[in-house]
Amino acid sequence: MMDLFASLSTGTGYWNPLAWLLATVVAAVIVYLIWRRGESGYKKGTIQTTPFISGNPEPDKGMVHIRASNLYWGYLDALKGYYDFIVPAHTGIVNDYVLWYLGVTAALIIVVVVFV
Amino acid sequence: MRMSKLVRTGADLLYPFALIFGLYIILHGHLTPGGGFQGGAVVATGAAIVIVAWAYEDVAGMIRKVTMKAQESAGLLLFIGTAALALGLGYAFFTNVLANSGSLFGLSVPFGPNPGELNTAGVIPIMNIAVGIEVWGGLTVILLYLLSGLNKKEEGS
Amino acid sequence: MNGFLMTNAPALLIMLPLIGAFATPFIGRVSPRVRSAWVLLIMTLTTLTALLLASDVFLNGTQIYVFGAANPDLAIPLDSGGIPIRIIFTVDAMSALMQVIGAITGFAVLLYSISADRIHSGLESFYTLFLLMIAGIMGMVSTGDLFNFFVFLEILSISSAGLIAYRIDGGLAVEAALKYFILSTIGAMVILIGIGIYYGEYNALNIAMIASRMQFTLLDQIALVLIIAALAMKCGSVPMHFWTPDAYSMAPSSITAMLVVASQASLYGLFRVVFTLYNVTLNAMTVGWIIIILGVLSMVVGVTMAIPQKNVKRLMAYHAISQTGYMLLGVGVGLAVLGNQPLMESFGYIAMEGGIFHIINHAMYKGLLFLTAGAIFFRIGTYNLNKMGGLGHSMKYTMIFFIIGALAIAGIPPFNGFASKLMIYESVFAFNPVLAVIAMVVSILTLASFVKVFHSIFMGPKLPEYETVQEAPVPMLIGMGVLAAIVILFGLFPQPVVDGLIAPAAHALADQSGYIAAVLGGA
Amino acid sequence: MFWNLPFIAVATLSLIGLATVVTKKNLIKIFLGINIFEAAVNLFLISLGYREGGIAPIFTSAPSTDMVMATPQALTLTSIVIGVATSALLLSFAVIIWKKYGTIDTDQIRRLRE
Repeated sequence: MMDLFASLSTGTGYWNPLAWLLATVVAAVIVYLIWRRGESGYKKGTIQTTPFISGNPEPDKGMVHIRASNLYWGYLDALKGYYDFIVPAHTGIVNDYVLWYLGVTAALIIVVVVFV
Repeated sequence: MRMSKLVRTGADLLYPFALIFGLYIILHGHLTPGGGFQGGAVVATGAAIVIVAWAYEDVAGMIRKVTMKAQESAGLLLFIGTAALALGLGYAFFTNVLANSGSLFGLSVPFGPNPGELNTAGVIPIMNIAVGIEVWGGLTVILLYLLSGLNKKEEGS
Repeated sequence: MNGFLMTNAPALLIMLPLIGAFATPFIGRVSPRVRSAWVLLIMTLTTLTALLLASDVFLNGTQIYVFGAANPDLAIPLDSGGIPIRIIFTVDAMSALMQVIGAITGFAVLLYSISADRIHSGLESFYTLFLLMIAGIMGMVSTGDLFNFFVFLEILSISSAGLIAYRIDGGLAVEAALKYFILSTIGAMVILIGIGIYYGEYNALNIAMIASRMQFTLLDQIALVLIIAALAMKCGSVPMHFWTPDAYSMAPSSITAMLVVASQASLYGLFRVVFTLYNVTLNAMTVGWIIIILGVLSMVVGVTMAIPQKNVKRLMAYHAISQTGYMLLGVGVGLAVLGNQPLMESFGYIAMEGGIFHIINHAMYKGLLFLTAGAIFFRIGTYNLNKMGGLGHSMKYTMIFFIIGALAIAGIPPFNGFASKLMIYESVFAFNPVLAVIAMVVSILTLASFVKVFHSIFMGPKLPEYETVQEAPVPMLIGMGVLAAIVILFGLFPQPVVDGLIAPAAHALADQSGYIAAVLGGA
Repeated sequence: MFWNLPFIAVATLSLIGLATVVTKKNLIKIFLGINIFEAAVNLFLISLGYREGGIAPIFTSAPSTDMVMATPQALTLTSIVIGVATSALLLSFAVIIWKKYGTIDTDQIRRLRE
């Protein structure tokens, strides 16, 4: 029977998931200890558990959630040049798809035949 | 969209001949050029002639999709069952168990001057018949589906 | 009985799904319940056969099965002049690994599908095609005959295309299937030209036979490119990936999970051609770098295209492209140093093991992710990320499975994606540090994009429109649970998996003479 | 030169077929292009199987050394059968696309993109 708990050897190093798991458990215990120190006497359904937004009324639930398109706006804006090129390349026209495939095949034939 | 009476009568007359010719090709697949696929295609052509000459609605009651689908599956099951028969008898998958067995289609090939023996192919005729049944059903179903859309707008699928 | 199973396992592996597929239309007439039981029975038997065969192969080495022979072990008929003329299945460790992947994923997907696809009509055809797909995958990964490979590839393509178009969806699914099928038909025909070239040159179709006669002439070079380009297209590597997001996003979710395995079967074909058919006769550096570049392009373009997507399945499909890049990268590095034994020992084998380990990991976690996406669609009826939110309140188990899948794909320990990615990083770093850095950056972007998906689907307050949403049905959860359990197990105990499954597969792939000897006898 | 004629025909037909697929926008024409390409591949296989002076492998009194393995013919037949299935599936896709989109122009069939 092989050793179930062996470390994963990667040629130049090794990694043991169980050691990592142990560290996670220790971290979880510490988190739990900190959490225990918090207020425990709150009651559900009272004003204690409603959101407090500087006294303003709580907005509609649908308004609070940040929708997917609004995430990573900065990232997409920073790489605008790249995305302006790559997104239109996916034209959705099947002729283009076939052309890409045949073009890559042709290019690879040239590469392989030249660099034998 | 029914065609003229001449065409319809011609199609009616041609249909049995297409059927018989196709079945001939299927049944003689192990002896003459052709076989299950070719014969099945010929039979399906007969169906195509009738569907084109008459309207799809006229033919739908005679050549039914459900029957043809069942026929397709039955042909495939017969094919794979014949192949699996060898496993049951202790040979490898697809082994020609009937060849040289002396029974159905399995006569031995005689040597020396002789008039020839036709039924020597073993399971091959059976597989030809299976493929013939399958292609007959399959191609007819395809034709029915493709031609059922003629002259019709928006049909739920 | 046991001996019968052992001997005939490779044939049973395609016979069972085929019989199941062709009998399904008849059995479906009885009642839907009987049909589900029948399909499940067939799939269970197939899975058990695959596991049995795999254990046999890993214990006793390569198995061959000769179709139509009196004795399934008789590869070369006595009167054929030393040429294996029959169709031969050659199941070595790599094939066995792929069979296990196909069988386990197929089984989990079927459990899920019986519950999820209940609402559709025409389920007889659905399960017929599903089982044909299983037969196609099994045949592709076990066959030792090139033309047979083409036939199973076409079976797989046709059944996949039918299944992609299954939910017509206002024509969108048909559009996706059409694009997939036009490309894959042309690809398959191009592969057939390559096979024809081999036949014309070497008068053989058997992989082992061609490999033993391989010269690497000009025609062989052209055939090599024709085949690897077509198979790279089929496994969705950039810049031939365009069909992938369309097909993956429009297919029913259960089928998408199977399409992942189907594209990995093409990947297997690519590796088989490069390593077994050519091995050291080709210019390993050039072809290795071609595969590496395809892999790097797939990784980068896949992940960057994934980030702005709004359809959750499209996003995951781009991630599938990106993860395929890792496999191509790992195995490409192994190929680039093939023939150089010291380098092979120091990092080549590890890179190949990482790439191959990533194949099985990817099938598991990507299958899991697609199934969670399908479960969410099953309950709320949309894939649009902009319309989702707050589902963590009502679909807790689905959320947990999603987290497991997302962390695994992003390479976070202790899930399986980390183990294979670590192997790829470290071995690729030894080969070329730049590639390793790119791989890590792609991994970070993957995590970023899944954080976005997780936030949009599950986080936030319970939205009013999803007030009545319930947890996914239990059979769907079981299907996801099977895959999630494997993800965690492989992550916690990576080394036994690598020792037991992956390393034999990698060595079997690199060992051309062993493959030839298994079929032709002698070395 | 003369014996290369089939292969020249194969190359020409392949190019015609692929050019049709790439340049034509009509789905039916694209399918015809695919069919032409398939025909080219089938012609390629069948020309590979030609051996000068060979005879069909049928049980006769002919010398068995001159008999030719029928493998390329079997491959071609299989390939034709697959081609029929392929064409049927593609055409049925075109029928549904026509019903749902009202067009078979590939420039219009691009609701899935990006």
